[in-house]
Amino acid sequence: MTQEMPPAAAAVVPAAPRTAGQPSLPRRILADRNGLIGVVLIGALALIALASLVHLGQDPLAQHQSGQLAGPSGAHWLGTDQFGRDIAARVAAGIFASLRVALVSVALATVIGGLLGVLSGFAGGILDAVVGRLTDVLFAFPATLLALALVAALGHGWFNTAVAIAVVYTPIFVRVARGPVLTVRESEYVRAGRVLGFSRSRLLFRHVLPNVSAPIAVQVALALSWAILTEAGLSFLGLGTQPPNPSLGLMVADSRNFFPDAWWTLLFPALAVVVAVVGLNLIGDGLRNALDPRTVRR
Amino acid sequence: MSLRYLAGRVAGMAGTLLGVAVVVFVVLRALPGDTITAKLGTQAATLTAEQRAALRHFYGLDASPVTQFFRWFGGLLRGDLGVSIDTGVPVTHLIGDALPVTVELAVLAMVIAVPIGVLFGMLAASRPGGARDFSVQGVGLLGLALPEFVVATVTVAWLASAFAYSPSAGTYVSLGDSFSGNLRQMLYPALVLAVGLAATVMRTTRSAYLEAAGSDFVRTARGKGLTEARVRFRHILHNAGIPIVTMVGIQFGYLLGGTLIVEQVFALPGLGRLLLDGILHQDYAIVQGVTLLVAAAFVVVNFAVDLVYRLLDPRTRSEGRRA
Amino acid sequence: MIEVTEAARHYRTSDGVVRAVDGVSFVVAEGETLGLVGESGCGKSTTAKLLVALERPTAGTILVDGIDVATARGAELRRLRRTIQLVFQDPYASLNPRRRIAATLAEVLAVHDLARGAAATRRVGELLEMVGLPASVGERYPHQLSGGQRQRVGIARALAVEPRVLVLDEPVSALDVSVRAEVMNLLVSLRASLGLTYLFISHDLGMVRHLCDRIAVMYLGKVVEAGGWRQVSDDPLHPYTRSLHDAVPVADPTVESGRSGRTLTGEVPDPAAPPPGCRFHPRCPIAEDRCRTTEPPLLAQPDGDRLVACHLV
Amino acid sequence: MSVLEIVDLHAVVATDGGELPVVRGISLSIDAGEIVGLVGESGSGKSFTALSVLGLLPDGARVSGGRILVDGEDLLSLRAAERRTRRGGTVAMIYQDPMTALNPLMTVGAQIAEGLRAHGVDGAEAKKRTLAAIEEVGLPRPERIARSYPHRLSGGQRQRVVIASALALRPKVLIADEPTTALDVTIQQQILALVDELRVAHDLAVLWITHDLGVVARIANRVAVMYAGRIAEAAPTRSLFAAPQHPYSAALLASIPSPTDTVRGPLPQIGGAPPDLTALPPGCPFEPRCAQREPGCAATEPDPVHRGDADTACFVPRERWTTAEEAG
Repeated sequence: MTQEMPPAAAAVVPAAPRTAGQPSLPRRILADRNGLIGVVLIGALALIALASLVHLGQDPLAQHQSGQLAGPSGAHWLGTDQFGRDIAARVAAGIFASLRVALVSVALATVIGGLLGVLSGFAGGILDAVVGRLTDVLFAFPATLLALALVAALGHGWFNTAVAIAVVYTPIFVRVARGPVLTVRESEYVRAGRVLGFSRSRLLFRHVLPNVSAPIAVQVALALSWAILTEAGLSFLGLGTQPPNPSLGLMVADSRNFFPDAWWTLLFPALAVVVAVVGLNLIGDGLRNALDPRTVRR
Repeated sequence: MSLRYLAGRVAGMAGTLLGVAVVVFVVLRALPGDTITAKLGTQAATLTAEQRAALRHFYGLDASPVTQFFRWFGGLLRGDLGVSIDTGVPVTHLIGDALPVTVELAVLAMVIAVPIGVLFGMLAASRPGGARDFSVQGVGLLGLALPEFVVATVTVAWLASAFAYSPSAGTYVSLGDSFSGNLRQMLYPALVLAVGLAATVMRTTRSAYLEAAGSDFVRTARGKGLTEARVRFRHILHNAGIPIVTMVGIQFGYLLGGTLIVEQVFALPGLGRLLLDGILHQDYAIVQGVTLLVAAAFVVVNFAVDLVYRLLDPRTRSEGRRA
Repeated sequence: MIEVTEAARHYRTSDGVVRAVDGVSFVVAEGETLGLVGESGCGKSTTAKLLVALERPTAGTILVDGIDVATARGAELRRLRRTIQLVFQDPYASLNPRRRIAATLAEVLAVHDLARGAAATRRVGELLEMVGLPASVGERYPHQLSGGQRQRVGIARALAVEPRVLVLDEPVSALDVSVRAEVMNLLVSLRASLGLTYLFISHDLGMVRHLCDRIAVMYLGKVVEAGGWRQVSDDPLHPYTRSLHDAVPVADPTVESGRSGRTLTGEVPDPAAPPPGCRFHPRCPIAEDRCRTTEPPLLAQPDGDRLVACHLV
Repeated sequence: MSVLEIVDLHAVVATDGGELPVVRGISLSIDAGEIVGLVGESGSGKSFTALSVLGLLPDGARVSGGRILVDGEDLLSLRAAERRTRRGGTVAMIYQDPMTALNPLMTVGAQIAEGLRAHGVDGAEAKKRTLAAIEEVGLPRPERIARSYPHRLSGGQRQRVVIASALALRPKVLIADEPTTALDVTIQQQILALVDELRVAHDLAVLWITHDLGVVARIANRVAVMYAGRIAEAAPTRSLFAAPQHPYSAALLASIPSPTDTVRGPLPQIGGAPPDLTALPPGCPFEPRCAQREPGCAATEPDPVHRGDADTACFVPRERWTTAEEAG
């Protein structure tokens, strides 16, 4: 867990007219060097996580008496831990656990926060005032602290962790969605729609939403990376995933007593977190570049 | 900056703080196990109904939640955060001991990270897309991605093996006891915190600098024949400074609640450690107290950042339009 | 067709009450084109918004084909939408960047139950043809069109509901010089073929003179002079209209070198604190004492169909 | 004699598909005390020409050939440090949008004074000349203006400040990049009058970029009309408006409604669109849209020839033109 939280402010401008109608978004991300690297990294992690589900390698919980704290070998590619468990299998299962928490928490935050932000920005008035006050209050807690307090209140377990992270990220999505909605709401093409007698729901869903999805997409990538760091950090502190279940944060915590001699116990779980966060940030950068009018060349 | 604006902001801040108190109260009342169970452990199971009721009355747990909130909130206003059930020490005393450690850690991390971040951010932005930009950005991304617990763990292990020095052994030396002794304990954890911080500052500086560098007034400045150094510092960096200062202020606020892992790994008796102990021992007066304090500090820091922002930017200083 | 009586639109801001439009009256007959001229802050764009019910007036009445714009709701409002439409200044900003042109036009037809399916496709083709665009433009996105083409699409969209009145808010200001003529010619021919009534809003006196039957000049939320196009543009009476006439550069060096060289001093005052008396008096070259205290009414002039708000004409 | 002389200037801008020629061989000279209007539509290369003179082209764009002489000295052959001292010192520029052209965090006085100091004017002298410059552009109470931040000033006042800053060092050449486009007409009139006054007072050579032929008619002594990165026609203002020698200038002029017409017919249109700079035709770039084109026009690009008072890049002399009625 770091104090770093991606800036929630709309560093991303609402969908630029210039970019619309060009190649589809996924293709533009892949055309961006950063985006491509990010997609490859995250794709690889996702494959590893899926592989762990079907136990392609070893059982992450099985204790091999033959070798405790054994270095990487043919039998155990990434070595074994203090109980003789296969690190490769545990890292794969840890990645799965991390991604599960990240995906569920960010999905919750995006849907709830995004919806509240779009609605309050579009409707204005009392709804906007109430949502605004609520997000202000949630923003008053440093993110890490809020996640911790919520986990303390909700108890352990991956779903509770996901809920805690979702609560932290919801107000960020409210702001990320609301800002561009305010801009798009006042844009001339929405005004034109009003003059043409379009209903509010048509304006909201057909004209406003598609044009604010871009900054939300960028934020999703950044939120996922923060969620992975937070989940690992909570587990490291003993407040997330509980032993003996594999978790990247727990594995690092366990390795403390054996590092640097049994370096593999720390390196591989740490590497998995770093790769996930780098990959997601690169995807975020790629998205931003793909959506930013200023980077579109003539 | 008008008095009316200040009054409005202070009122808004008071409202936010009240909301914070409500959230803290509501969330932490849901902590598993009530105070009595926490205090008496397994003995609680042997209590009779009468004994339990008497205890509940003693701790004020039989009142309605609203009454309980106002009792608690009234205590807050008198500076009473309750008593640690575990140790019997008033929470304010515990926080009073822990707060300076965390603040020092945060300040030290800032002092290290901000100059590095700004410098490298400028370097990267001075020729966007170039090799220097690419490498600075790469290192920055790594700085963001390296989890604090990994950096902290590796640092402790490295100190132990290379210098036979264990920062987590021995007792905490405060700044008042010995300056050098204190610095020896605080420097490494601050460095660990500075890694992610410097990367954040670098990224913000880079984008703010690029944004400012593309402004029309920068072209005007060059058109006047100013030296490149003056254009960069007096015009570009000065304008980029506003978002940078804002971001640094907010990061400082985050740090107050984000030193947990480092305090834990380096065994520093700061707020994070206090909070963590509170959670592990279900000592919820401590958890409430620390959460509330950090949130309040965060709100105040944000307010200060906003004031600084208004001082830096003449456009927000006055309301009249024309000279 | 349009009847505006003492319409006002005030906004509350931190600087006080901004009187964007402050008691404006005019009438536009069916088939007629009225030009609304003025500098930024005079209230001409706010007037446009009032007419199409994007904003509601603070005071006064606005009737469009008998519909009270201030109070229109439900079916009445829908009838208003189909009677009066707006063409925006910036054709780029006024088109949804993520929709193909055909989809943008078809949506209007669907919302007003005018055509669906194959009929809509046919109608979209007709609309594009009406504004001089090939049907293939329908498959494009706004950014793939030139400025002139986009503005034609903007006009086609407004025409999709078969309105009888178009409010044209600076429709050629954002276009290149050579494209302006094309769009102006299109507006003239559409007016003739569809019998449209126009309210043409512009700061360009030359374009207003070219298109309009009558011209009204606005200053700080008020109409200061109104009359036939040749009266107002070639023989202005109000000192502000005269100053505007002198200020607008025309593409003719002979005319330009014959100018007095006298320039209007000062700037448009803050609409939150308009000057007392005649609003133009601080900049007026011929202001007298009563101009500083008494606001001149908009009075009919002896030369026929002309109104001027000045004590000194 | 000419103070500013641009000789065969070429400029390119980098794109994904290689370098795009935006200025393709421009030659132009301006005498002291003369205003030359550079007219063109968007994409014609007029702003790139202006920015080339100052050496302020945006990232990705560069001058790829030619010479820019000021008092006989080629600015393009100077080292960067020398080039800098010419900016503001001998060649100054005013910009299109006065709202963004000034640094919002510095007082107006500080922004003018730093330009003076960059050229060695220091201390009390810099202060005195700052106030004098503000006074010269007709702003009341110079001390108060000098202490103001830009956001306190109106658009017209800011443009006056930009002009004051540009002229504080008494440059010989002033490049004006559409400085009145963003202003209201009555304010535009004031700025036009001010620049004209200063031109006379300081014997300035002014290059005035605009798309507004009315502004040109009011202020310019000579006019150069740009099309697709080249000068289609350059002529004294009166001659150009009376008898344009290039079909593009003629068509542009015809498309503007006359202020004296009593019968309002359709405006003559040019039709078509400017050529794509990535795929320029081999011949005259205006040929596809030209009402006067002849068979040879599509084969080779015409070089400027002297005809009447004008230099025109057209093969077809005015006498051979078919009139608009016949063509239309």
